[in-house]
Amino acid sequence: MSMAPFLSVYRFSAKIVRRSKRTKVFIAVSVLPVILAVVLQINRLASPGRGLDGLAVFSNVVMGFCLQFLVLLLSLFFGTSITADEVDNKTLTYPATRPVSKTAFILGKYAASVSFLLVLVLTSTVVSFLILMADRLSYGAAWAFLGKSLAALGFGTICYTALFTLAGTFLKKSILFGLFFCFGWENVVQYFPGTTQKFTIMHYLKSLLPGMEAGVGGTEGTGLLKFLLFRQEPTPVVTAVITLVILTAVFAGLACWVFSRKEYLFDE
Amino acid sequence: MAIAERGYTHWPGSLEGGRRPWRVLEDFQEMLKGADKFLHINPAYFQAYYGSSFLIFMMLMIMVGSGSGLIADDLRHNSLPLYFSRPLRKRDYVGGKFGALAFFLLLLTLVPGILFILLKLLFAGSFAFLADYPWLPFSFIGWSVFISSFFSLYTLLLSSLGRNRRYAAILMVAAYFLSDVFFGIFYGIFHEPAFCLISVQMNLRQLSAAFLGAKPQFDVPWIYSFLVLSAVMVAAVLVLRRKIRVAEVIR
Amino acid sequence: MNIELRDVQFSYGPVKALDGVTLQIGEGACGLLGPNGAGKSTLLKVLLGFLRPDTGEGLVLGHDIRKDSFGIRRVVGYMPEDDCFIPGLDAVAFTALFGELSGMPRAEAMKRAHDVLYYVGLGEARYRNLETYSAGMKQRLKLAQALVHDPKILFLDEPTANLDPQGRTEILELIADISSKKDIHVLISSHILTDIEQTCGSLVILNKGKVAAQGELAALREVRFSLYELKAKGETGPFLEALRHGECRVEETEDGIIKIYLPEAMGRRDVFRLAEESGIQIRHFVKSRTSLEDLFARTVGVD
Amino acid sequence: MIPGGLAVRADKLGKWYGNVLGLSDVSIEIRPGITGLLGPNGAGKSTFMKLITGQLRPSIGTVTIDNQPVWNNPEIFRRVGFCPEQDAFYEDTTGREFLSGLLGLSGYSAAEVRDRSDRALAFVGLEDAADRLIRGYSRGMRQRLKISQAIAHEPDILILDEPLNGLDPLSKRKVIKLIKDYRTEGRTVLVSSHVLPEIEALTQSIVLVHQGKILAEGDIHYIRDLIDAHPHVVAVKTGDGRGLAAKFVGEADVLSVRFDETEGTVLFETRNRDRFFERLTRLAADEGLDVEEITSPDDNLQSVFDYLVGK
Repeated sequence: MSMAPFLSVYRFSAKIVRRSKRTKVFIAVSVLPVILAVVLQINRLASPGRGLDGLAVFSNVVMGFCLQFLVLLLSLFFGTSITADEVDNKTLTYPATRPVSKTAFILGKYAASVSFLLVLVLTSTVVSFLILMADRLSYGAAWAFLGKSLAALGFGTICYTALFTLAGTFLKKSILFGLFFCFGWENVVQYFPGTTQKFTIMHYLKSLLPGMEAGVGGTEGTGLLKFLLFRQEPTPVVTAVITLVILTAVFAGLACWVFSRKEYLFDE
Repeated sequence: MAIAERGYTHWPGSLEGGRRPWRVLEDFQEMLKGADKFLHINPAYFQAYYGSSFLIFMMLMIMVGSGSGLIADDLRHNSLPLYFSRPLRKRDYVGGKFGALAFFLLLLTLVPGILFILLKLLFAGSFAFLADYPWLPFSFIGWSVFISSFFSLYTLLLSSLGRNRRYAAILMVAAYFLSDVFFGIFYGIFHEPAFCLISVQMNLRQLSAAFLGAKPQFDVPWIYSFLVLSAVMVAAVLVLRRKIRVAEVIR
Repeated sequence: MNIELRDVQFSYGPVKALDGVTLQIGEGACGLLGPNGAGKSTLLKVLLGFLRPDTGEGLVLGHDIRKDSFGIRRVVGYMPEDDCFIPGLDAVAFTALFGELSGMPRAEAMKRAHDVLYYVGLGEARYRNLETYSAGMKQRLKLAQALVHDPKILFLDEPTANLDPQGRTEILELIADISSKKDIHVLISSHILTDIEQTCGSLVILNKGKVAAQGELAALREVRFSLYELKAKGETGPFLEALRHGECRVEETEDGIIKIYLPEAMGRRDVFRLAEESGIQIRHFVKSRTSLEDLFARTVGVD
Repeated sequence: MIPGGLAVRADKLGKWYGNVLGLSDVSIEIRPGITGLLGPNGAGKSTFMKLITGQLRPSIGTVTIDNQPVWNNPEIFRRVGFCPEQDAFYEDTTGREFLSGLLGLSGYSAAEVRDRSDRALAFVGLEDAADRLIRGYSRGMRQRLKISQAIAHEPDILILDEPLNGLDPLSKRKVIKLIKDYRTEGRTVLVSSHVLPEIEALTQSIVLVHQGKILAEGDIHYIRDLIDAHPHVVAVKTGDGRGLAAKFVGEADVLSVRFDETEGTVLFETRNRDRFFERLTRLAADEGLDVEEITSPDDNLQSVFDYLVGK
């Protein structure tokens, strides 16, 4: 397969993603961690006696907001939009009657969405890190943590978007499925003991982060079924990365497979 | 002093046949151990039910599933002119949509409450329960109505923001969890209970505790939570009045 | 007069959609013509009280459009232009819903829904989910919901859009039937000129928010004696050349119709003579009344 | 690439949705020139359009363009332009962005994309509005933009689904002219429409679809002539109707003569129009008859249609 169709889809959908009004709302949501960081930092500087550790605050923001909320939300909306928007708005006909294979179409749009989301999420994480750690930028361990956080957020975006792209290709109520999955399944099952937690993507993402002990980042979840808060039993990093890559490939591959086989009828 | 044998050791247990496939279920068994209190109905039971985040999550799913399209679908399919070419006011239209959603939400709130009371009366065989807690029916009815109204208006507000129900659904969940996540972060850092006022969920739980006579989780007067939630409802009404226009600017 | 408007103005922000519209519409069916964006839909919305005019006043069957929009909505059936339906309902439930919203008792609305659905030709399909309806069926459904509460006036916005030829004829026959026999007055906004020609007795032409012409259709289509339209079979080149040589003005339209403006000196016979000499057959020959399209192009001022 | 000469061919083509029939046993070849596709709603017109543009997979049979299958064969779309029926766009882009984005999907270089989108916009007369958001376009502009995206890559086969829907007469004239202008030699244009006079204004060559089958194809007059069992009626208005009638009753092709006293016309029923009109033209010129009007009440697509679908 030549790269040209893929790239042209990529360019085209990147423009449409940037143009959409809804995108602006999601950009606003992604800026929230930065605002949060500014507020907290001002507060910290104003009352130095309270001993708030910038790194602790940062890890709270990453775990509580970016990973368990922002990434899920953005991937869910942009992932399902890849096909559902074209079908709902009946615009699928235009790309479908161009010399672009359906695989290239899905992968191009997927890549456009993912790269846009990565820019959003990673930029806002890095900026909040810089703000919160402004006074201790030489602290090496902090940079290591930042690196691992970015990896977790990045893999999360890539993997979840692939999953929801797949969901969008064949589920009519893909959003409902996605919300159940994100805030019902992922948010709860990741705290289950033993093997069960390995059935969530979040488990592998958290395995990328260092020393996640019981409850860190947990209490600011939904608080749902609190008695279930058991400790995480991390998977080795290499295994986690391999699992995430495989999952992403499987989801994206299935999405392409479903999309090139399915006929999309607009309700006429 | 005993010296442990080094190297290979025997295993003292006995084998019971392969059970590996059921490992997952075993995990669940562990979790459900709290369920034996199930039929122990008393005010605390009501407090637990109405204040549980599980109930709120289920309500949220109903809102996403059947509420997100209420107005967004009408906007998408241009049905508003059909409604308003009838002798119908905006408030009739909104009222109808509100009623439809509130009905489903009351199924989750009011109906179980009534069932609990009936079960209790049935098993106890006397009305002593009601005599002991005469305020209880009023409390849970009042609370059911309040929370259902709040969520209905909240849903209608977000559903009227666009023609896309998926977008409305995402917004509904996003706004809800966002407020909660923010609360979690701020509270986790500052340990200041007043932050519970920024979380929709915490406000609801504070208020449910106040309605059902339990001790609120945070030491913040319930009236503030009430004011915050009421403000959201008022804002919803104002936005709905602006958003539901019969005639749009034609191309 | 059923509808009277005096100097009605309406603007969307800086855009003047209606600019001093004064008109009277009487009995029977009246056509509302005009290019897209001339203000037809806005006019209907003003008449329904959806939009409040900036200045001017109007009456619909004696109800003031500013003060009594509820009174209007009780006696008016409105068929909007856009595709509209409620997903998940079947046609009976849909139609009955709008009957109820108009104030009919539930059982009556249900009964009535079946009747009007049969009337518009959806009898067989009335229990099907609306999402499976074709564009033409949705069009009929919109007409059904406009009729369900037995209105005195119907406002139809592009009633034949999306219909196939048979469906179009049927709907036009229905409209003609309603307006001539059932004592319901009809205001049809359309840009398919032949629709208006077939159904309407009177006509209002709007252009750029102003009334460009109004009156009885017959009076508006004045007769021009010297203009003929013909269709010919054979090699028409020499024939047209001969006509031009005889100082006729000749026009050919896209659909193969030849228009001839005969000078005083020439008669019909000369046309046939030239045709025979050029070896072609004349298969269609009519004295042209000003067609609605010409009238339209003339009043709207573009061609 | 050699322009022109590509045929769209369907062979025993059938399509079902579940157990609902969409199209059944259609074999047809659409050749260069303009072809009109006609049929009532639900007849299978839309299904056919979607099958030949690869949006649906045939349940049975094949559909090919230039002998290549269409389903999941994106390469074919270098030579096919499609203008869909639905009024759908990426509303938040400008006309130019929409067009150049789609041209990009066709694989042109940046310079060529710019060049072609400029030309296509000029062709449909949207140069001035090209940098406005599509959201703010009028119906006519939207329709013309749709057509421009179908022709921007200069396809050999242009397929237009209801291109005149929802347009006022003036915009309609513009679009008809556009379509006719595009029909340069050798190109294939397929147009569907509900409104018969529109098709008549565009082409004489039609395909009639009904109940999922092709009912007739060919020249509208040719089709008309084929229907022998259904003679033609010609109405002639003249001062001396009976005198005219007397000249025709001896002719073998005239089946009946009727007089309409109120209209002052004579209605001839004939089996052979060529002979009839030839004679009529001669009589009107030579023999002192004052023929005021000649009309054929059923010489239009509507009557062909009514007749064939058995109304």
